[in-house]
Amino acid sequence: MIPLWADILIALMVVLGALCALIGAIGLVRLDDFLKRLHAPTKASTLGVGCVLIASIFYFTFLSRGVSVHELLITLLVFLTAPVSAHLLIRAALKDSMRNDRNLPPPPPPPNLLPPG
Amino acid sequence: MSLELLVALGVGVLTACGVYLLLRSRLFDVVLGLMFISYAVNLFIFFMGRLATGRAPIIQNGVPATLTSYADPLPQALVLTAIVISFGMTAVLLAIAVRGYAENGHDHVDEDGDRS
Amino acid sequence: MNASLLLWMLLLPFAGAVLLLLVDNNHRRRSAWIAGLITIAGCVLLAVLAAAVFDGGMVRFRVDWLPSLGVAFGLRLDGLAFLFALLILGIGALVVLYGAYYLADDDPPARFYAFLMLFMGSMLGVVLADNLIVLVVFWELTGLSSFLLIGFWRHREDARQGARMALTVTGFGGLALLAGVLLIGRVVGSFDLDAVFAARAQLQNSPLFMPILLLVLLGAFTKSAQFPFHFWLPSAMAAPTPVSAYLHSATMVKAGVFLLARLYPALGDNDAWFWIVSTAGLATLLFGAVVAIFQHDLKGLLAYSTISHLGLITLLFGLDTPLAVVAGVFHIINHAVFKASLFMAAGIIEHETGSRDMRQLNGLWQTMPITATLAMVACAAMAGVPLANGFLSKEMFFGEALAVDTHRLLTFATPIAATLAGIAGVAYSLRFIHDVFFNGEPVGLTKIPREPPRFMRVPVEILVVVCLAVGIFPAVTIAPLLAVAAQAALNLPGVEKLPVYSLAIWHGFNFSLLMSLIALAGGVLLYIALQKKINLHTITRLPGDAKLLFDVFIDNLVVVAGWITRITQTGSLQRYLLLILIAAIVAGVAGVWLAPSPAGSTAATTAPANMIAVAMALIGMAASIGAVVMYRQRLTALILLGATGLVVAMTFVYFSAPDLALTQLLVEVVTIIMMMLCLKFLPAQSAPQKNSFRHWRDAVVAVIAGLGVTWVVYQVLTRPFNSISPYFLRTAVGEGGGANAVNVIIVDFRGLDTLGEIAVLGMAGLIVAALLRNMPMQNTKLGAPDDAKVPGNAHRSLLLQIVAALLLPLAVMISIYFYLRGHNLPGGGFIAGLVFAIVWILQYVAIGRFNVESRVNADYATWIGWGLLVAGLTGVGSFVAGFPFLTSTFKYFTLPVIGAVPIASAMFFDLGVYLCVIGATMLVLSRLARVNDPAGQRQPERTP
Amino acid sequence: MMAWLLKHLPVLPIVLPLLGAALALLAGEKRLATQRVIAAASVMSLAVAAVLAIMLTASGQMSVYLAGNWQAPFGIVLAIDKLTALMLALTAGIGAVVLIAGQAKPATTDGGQNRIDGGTFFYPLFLLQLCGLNGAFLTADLFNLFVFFEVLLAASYGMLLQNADRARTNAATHYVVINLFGSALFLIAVALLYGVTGTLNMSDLSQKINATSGSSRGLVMAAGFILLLVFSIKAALLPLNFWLTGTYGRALAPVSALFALMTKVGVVAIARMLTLLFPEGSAINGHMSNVLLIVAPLTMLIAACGALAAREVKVLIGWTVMASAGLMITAIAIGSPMALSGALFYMLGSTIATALLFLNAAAMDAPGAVLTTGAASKNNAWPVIGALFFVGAAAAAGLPPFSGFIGKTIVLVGATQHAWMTWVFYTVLMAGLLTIIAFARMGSRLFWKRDAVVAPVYLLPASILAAALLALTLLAAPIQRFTDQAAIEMKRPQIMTGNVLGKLPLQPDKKAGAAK
Amino acid sequence: MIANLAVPLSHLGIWTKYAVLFALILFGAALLLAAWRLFRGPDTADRILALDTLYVNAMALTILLGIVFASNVYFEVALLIALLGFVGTVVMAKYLERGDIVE
Amino acid sequence: MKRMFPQPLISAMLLLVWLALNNTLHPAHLLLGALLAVAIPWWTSRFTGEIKAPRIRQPLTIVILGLIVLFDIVKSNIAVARLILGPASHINPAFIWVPLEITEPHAKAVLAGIITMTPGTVSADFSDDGKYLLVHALNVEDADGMIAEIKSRYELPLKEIFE
Ligand code: NA
Ligand code: NA
Repeated sequence: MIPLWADILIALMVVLGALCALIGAIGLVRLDDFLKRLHAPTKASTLGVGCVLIASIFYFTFLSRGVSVHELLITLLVFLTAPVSAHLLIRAALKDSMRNDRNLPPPPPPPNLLPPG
Repeated sequence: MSLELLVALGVGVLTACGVYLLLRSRLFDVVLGLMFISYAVNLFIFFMGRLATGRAPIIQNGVPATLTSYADPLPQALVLTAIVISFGMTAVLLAIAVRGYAENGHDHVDEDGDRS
Repeated sequence: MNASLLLWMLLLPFAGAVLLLLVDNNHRRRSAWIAGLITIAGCVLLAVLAAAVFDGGMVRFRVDWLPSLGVAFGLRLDGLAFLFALLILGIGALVVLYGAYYLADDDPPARFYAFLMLFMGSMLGVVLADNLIVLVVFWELTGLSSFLLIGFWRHREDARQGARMALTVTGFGGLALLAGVLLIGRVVGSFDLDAVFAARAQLQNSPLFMPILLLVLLGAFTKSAQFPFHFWLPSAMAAPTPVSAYLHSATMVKAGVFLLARLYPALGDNDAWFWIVSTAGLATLLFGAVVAIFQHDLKGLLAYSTISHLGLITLLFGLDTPLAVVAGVFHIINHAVFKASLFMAAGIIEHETGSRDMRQLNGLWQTMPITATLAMVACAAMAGVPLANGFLSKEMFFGEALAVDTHRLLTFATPIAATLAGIAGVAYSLRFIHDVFFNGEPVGLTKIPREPPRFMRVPVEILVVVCLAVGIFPAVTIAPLLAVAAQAALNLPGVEKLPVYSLAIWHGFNFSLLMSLIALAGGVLLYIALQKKINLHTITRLPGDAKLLFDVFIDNLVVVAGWITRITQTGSLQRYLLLILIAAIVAGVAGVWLAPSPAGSTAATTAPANMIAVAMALIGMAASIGAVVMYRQRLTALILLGATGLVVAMTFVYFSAPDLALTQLLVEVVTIIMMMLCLKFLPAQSAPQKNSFRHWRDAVVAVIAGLGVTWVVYQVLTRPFNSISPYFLRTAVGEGGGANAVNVIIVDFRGLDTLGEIAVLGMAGLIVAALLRNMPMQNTKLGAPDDAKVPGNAHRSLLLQIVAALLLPLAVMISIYFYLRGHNLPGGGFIAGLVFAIVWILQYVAIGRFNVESRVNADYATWIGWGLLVAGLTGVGSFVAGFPFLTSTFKYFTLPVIGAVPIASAMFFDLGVYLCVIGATMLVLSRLARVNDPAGQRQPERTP
Repeated sequence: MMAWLLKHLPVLPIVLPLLGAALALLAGEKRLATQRVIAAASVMSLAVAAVLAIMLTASGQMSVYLAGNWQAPFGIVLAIDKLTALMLALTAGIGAVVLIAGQAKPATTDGGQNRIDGGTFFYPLFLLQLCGLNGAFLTADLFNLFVFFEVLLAASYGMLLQNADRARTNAATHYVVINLFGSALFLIAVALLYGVTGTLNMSDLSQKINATSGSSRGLVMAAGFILLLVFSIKAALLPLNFWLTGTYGRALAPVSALFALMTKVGVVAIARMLTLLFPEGSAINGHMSNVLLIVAPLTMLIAACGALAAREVKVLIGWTVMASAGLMITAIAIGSPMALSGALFYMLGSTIATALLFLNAAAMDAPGAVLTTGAASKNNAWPVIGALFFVGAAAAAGLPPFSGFIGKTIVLVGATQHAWMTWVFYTVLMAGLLTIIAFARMGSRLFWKRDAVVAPVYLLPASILAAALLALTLLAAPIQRFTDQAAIEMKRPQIMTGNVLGKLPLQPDKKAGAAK
Repeated sequence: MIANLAVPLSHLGIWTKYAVLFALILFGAALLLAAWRLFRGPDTADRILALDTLYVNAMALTILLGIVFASNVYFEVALLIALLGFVGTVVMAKYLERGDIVE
Repeated sequence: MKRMFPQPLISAMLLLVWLALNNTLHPAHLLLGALLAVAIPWWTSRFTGEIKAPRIRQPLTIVILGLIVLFDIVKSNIAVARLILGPASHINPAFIWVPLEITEPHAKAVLAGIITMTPGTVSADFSDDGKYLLVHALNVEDADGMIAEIKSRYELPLKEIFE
């Protein structure tokens, strides 16, 4: 039987995770250009996943009376990959925007290439 | 609305989408259509074993080995086979699409489709 | 003894044909000798067997052929068969001799004689057959071999056409005959002639009698060129003359009347037979005789004459009296003899003058007196002049024509028509003589006419002698033969007597003699009148040429056939698919509709849909409909496809199918990667389809299909279920050695499915690899790179490289994890293999194809080979223990510290799956990746 | 050894070519000679297995095999009855001939290959094609039938695309798309049958289908009709025949020859449907037979029209393949033992004849094979090719002395007691006549109108086939006895059902680790 | 009805039980919103981002369902969703950027 | 040694991953995991190419950095949630170039990752010469302050760890 504190903790994490996911999704819908939108899900959702994973760790640890840690693997994977996704998406969006005359703000050139002064 | 009707509608929509795309004139679109049809067919096979929620057919000690405790494993095995086969055949068709485009200069499904 | 001789007699010509085909074509003499010896050997055999036949007996051979059909390969040599065999072999021998001189240097003699032997054998088969099916077999063979013979001068258009026409018409008749024979078989229960004869009453009382009669007569009439099926015969004159002499006197065309004679005992002697056969005969008799007069081609004249005489014989069989049958048989013999000699004479004339046109041929009496004499005697026989054999049978015919008294109309019509035909017959015979041998000087001949080589004339001489011998001394020469033949034709048992007939030349002055005289005198007058009134040479074309009608018919048939073909073969894949779809919808609806009680009550066990299920369903439907709406933007469609696939995977999750969810996710991503690899090559946008009717039509079909599937799924889901599946759940752990029932089914219960499945996957890899080799690249968009493809390394993402390199060992670990535990928990070789392949292809994406393939052995086809081998050998391994293929076994090995380690044969099988999946997937992906670089020669790029 | 062979006989025709394919793949593309040896060994062992199967079944036995040692209906069962044995023999025979033909010099200009079998992965695909065909003939499980259909189809895609060029790629486009959609329908039908009856073994299905009632009957019938549709596509029945001529006409000749077997898979599947899955007496059987009795004779007629209108010889042969399928299915729909027997007899002859014609067609218009005049007149194969065409055409058109005539006759005799006799007679004979005309026109145009000097290509395999055609006539008595018995066996599905469902797995300590 | 999962939830604590049902509704809403962006675009990059979000949320949902069904077997599904969502996004982004994914 | 353990860090990670995957510390799995952890890098290491395996100097700093990042994630998530749910006009996004001192590729990668994971910023790209990191920030009020914070809060510990 799951102790009450764990029950509450799990419940909290579950709701928190879902809220994060929802906020990320709202951002995805509400924000008005791609670069802004990108911020919302890449992390809100990631955090949401983290919360649910914590809930899962606790839940299965108590359910099976053994430590459940494989959820950490997913966390590892998410943290490993999410930055790359975002990074590649920005590159793609900028290139696509350039190609199709869309309205994303182009990034400035790197400072070392700026004319001196 | 019952769950049964919902999933039946889902399979139907997938079928309709697949069929519509299947009837397009470009091979790539036809491949897309076949993908949708294959989704529909896989779900169709799957649902022939009826709906079971939270009862994965992983045998556990002390649980009676009946279809009320576990989902029907057989359609699942059939779907696996079907998925793999349609995966392989999609690859073949895509390669044909590429080759056909290289040979014909267009990707119409008929040899002189772009002429008519 | 006799029986096997009979078989040999039949087989000899076929053996000869084979022998001849092996002979070099350049040796005319050798070919002729082989053919001649074969034919003479046949004659000898026939002579040996003659005794038995003339004793009133019958020689038979019988061996089982199609037992359950009641078809024995039966031969019989009765009187009728003997007569025909004699004609076939005797005249055959003369034709062989004649042909040796007739053939030109550039005619391949071996082929000619081989075809001739083939035909001779087939003809013998027809007359010797003791079983109707066997008869039909040889009947069709005569058609085939005559096709070859008529078309022997294949460079000539008229020969080709004549051959085709003969084959078509007689083939048609042959099929009709087959149908008739099969119906006889149905009524009688046997195809044996004896049984058929015995079942005469049963046959004639059967409701099927009329169809049987019509079908059989169709066969006979087409073969014997009865009006209106006569037109193939004149066209067949394009054949070399020895062929004409053989086919159109003694053999091919006689097959039809032989059939009449053969089946007369079973089908004859009734009103239907009388009316149909005699009418056809009468019409043919008159028609052929009249048309013959107006021919300019010597062989054309003989051809129409043949038609006319065949009509005569047919009419005799149609008159339906025993005496008429005797007369018919008699005329068969006589016609064969004089017509063969006439054809040969015509051939000699052609051979020596280079022409057959009577408008050119004149006055040959001067240069070819011997030939002329022979031809004149034969013509006399044809015209029915006394002292020639033709006179005797014609007399008998006139007598029988007068004896028709059963039917009021024919009582008068028959003798009149017979006389008219006689007049015409005399006229064309006279024309043959007068127009060729007299009538002035030759016109425009290419050769100077002279007598033929000595031995070329011998066959004609022999035949003419026979004509005269029979004509003058019938009782001595022909009587016994005619007796046995007629007896057989009437199927009279030995004791029963033939009707009384006399073979004398002089019967006293009677009506038939009067008719003969009228015919002779009338014919002479007619010919003179025609030459005086309308110079026969000026007639260019006869009206109503049936040959032209036939051509038009065949041409139209081809046009109609082409039209039908184009309707079913539009060449449009979209139409084909639409057709299949409609057929499928119809099939489904029909099934439900035809069932005794469609759409009945269902024992619904429904659960309400909840929020998350509805949301998922909405997303899936929206994504798929979105893909349809935006399908022309291919990348967008792919993204939406990806979303749909995710929903499908989630459906599997929700409804307790983790293995399926895993597989679905993996397959979908790999598929999308494949499609993207193609998209670099194909247009990024689909060309618009402007036809809005099509869109609507397709949409309607799609909606109907969707509704149908929805209905079926709902029907099934809401009814109770009994399945074999509990067995798998019960035995998975105990006997299958795994807790994951799905995996146990895949590698054990239905391991054979999986074996086939990986074979398919492996082949897919091989096919893709094969197809993307040696591609023509000039048509593709890669020919003109767009601005998106900037060369250089700047595009490489450092981040991606590092993460991909890190993910690789991680995912390989996960892959092995999936592989090892698949038997007990979700996973297995397929899933493991795809995980492996995906991170591998990720390396391609991260560091480029060259960098990957230069670092590892990328011979993926070998992986497939190993996979199939390992899986197959695992299955075979159970043979060792004496168990069937793929029988699984598992053992726990107890190791120190580690404890019990399970080793299951299923794991080896799954290893095969694993290897095959990796090999196939990587092969597909890597080959699609190198499409723009088919040779794989791109230079390495430095990584930043 | 013999006992061992007989014990595992049903699985050998599947496993041997599969392992052969794996080994050929491992031998590597460069080692063509090794691949040839492997393929020859596989095909030879297949022939041995086929002969054993014929002998075994001729002695009145049926061989049932529980793959994985699982009892029916739970596991997959393979069964050799007489029909299967016949098909195994036909497959092995055609396979052997294709093997010989595959080693020929190319009959096409393209590819720059030295040999036909030097194409890409020729032997692995060829062997897997045989594996798929044999599997489809052997299996007694409906879903397993689907799998082997896919194996043989996948292999056929690969074979069609050997030495791919524009024409073959375009033919493959249609062929593959249509077959993929057909496979989807197949799956739907099988799944629906499972959803209603809960089983997949054909014998078990047959029993459970009989037991269905009420509205379930409608679902079963819908599934049955869709299944029939799928098999009709494979058998190229009207109006689903459009894929055939393009595909068969464009493949490499040995491949086309192999494809002569492909429609037969559809035919055999339909035969199994009408005799095992929905045997005589069930309502659905009557409906299906009626539909087929309309469609199949029409197929014959239309195919004969197509043959008449064909301008290319390969297209003509494609149409005759279709016509022959029409005849066989007509016979199956008639359903009398005699008609079934005739259909089987006819199948042997027509398959061999069409294979012969395909090889021959390639030999005659082989531009790469045309010799320069003068030097080669001694070696000119043209007359032989003409003779072989004549033999093949006569056989395909159902003219004696070749077996097509016998088969057709047996079918017609089998039809004499049937209510639709007139219609069947009319269509069969009309189609036969049109085919004769078509072949006569084509043959006289090809061989009489022109003379060519060509090198001998495919003469050996084609001659073997011609000899086989003649042998079918001469040995008609024993062969027909066999097909008769096969037909009787088919008409008594309870024999198959009893054998399949009654076969018990090997018991003693079957599972070594069962006690855990 | 909207939260009737047709499975027994007795294995969950009382807090968790309602939290889970609430969370499922939130996730459903999140998924629908992401799907809206997927549908709406406007740029291809937006759609890829939306798909990526769908994947991430589906992964969380899978873990949640694992809790609901009290079953460990969905963990690997979540693991693979994580991996494959990444691969899919990488591939699509690369295609969008370069017009080619393997160079 | 180098040939047997081409990537010792990876091997260690793999062993941990194996144990986590199986949720166990059973000796059988320890052994199997160790075997795989050695075997897999033996094959996979060949893909890494010119990017050399990193050498970790101060393992403790990793833990500290990890905690900092975790805290930052939670903290800034709340800020971003407010931005998302609040009125859109408050948002003032911008691209910022962050000059880099670290050169080790893994360190740069981790930095880019951390910047992305902490809400409000996404690392977009490296400059061609690898000396700058392009960051897109959702709401920039003080660009220089932001650069300084990134450098001190994340880059410095990374420099200690990797270089
Ligand atoms: Na004249
Ligand atoms: Na097994």
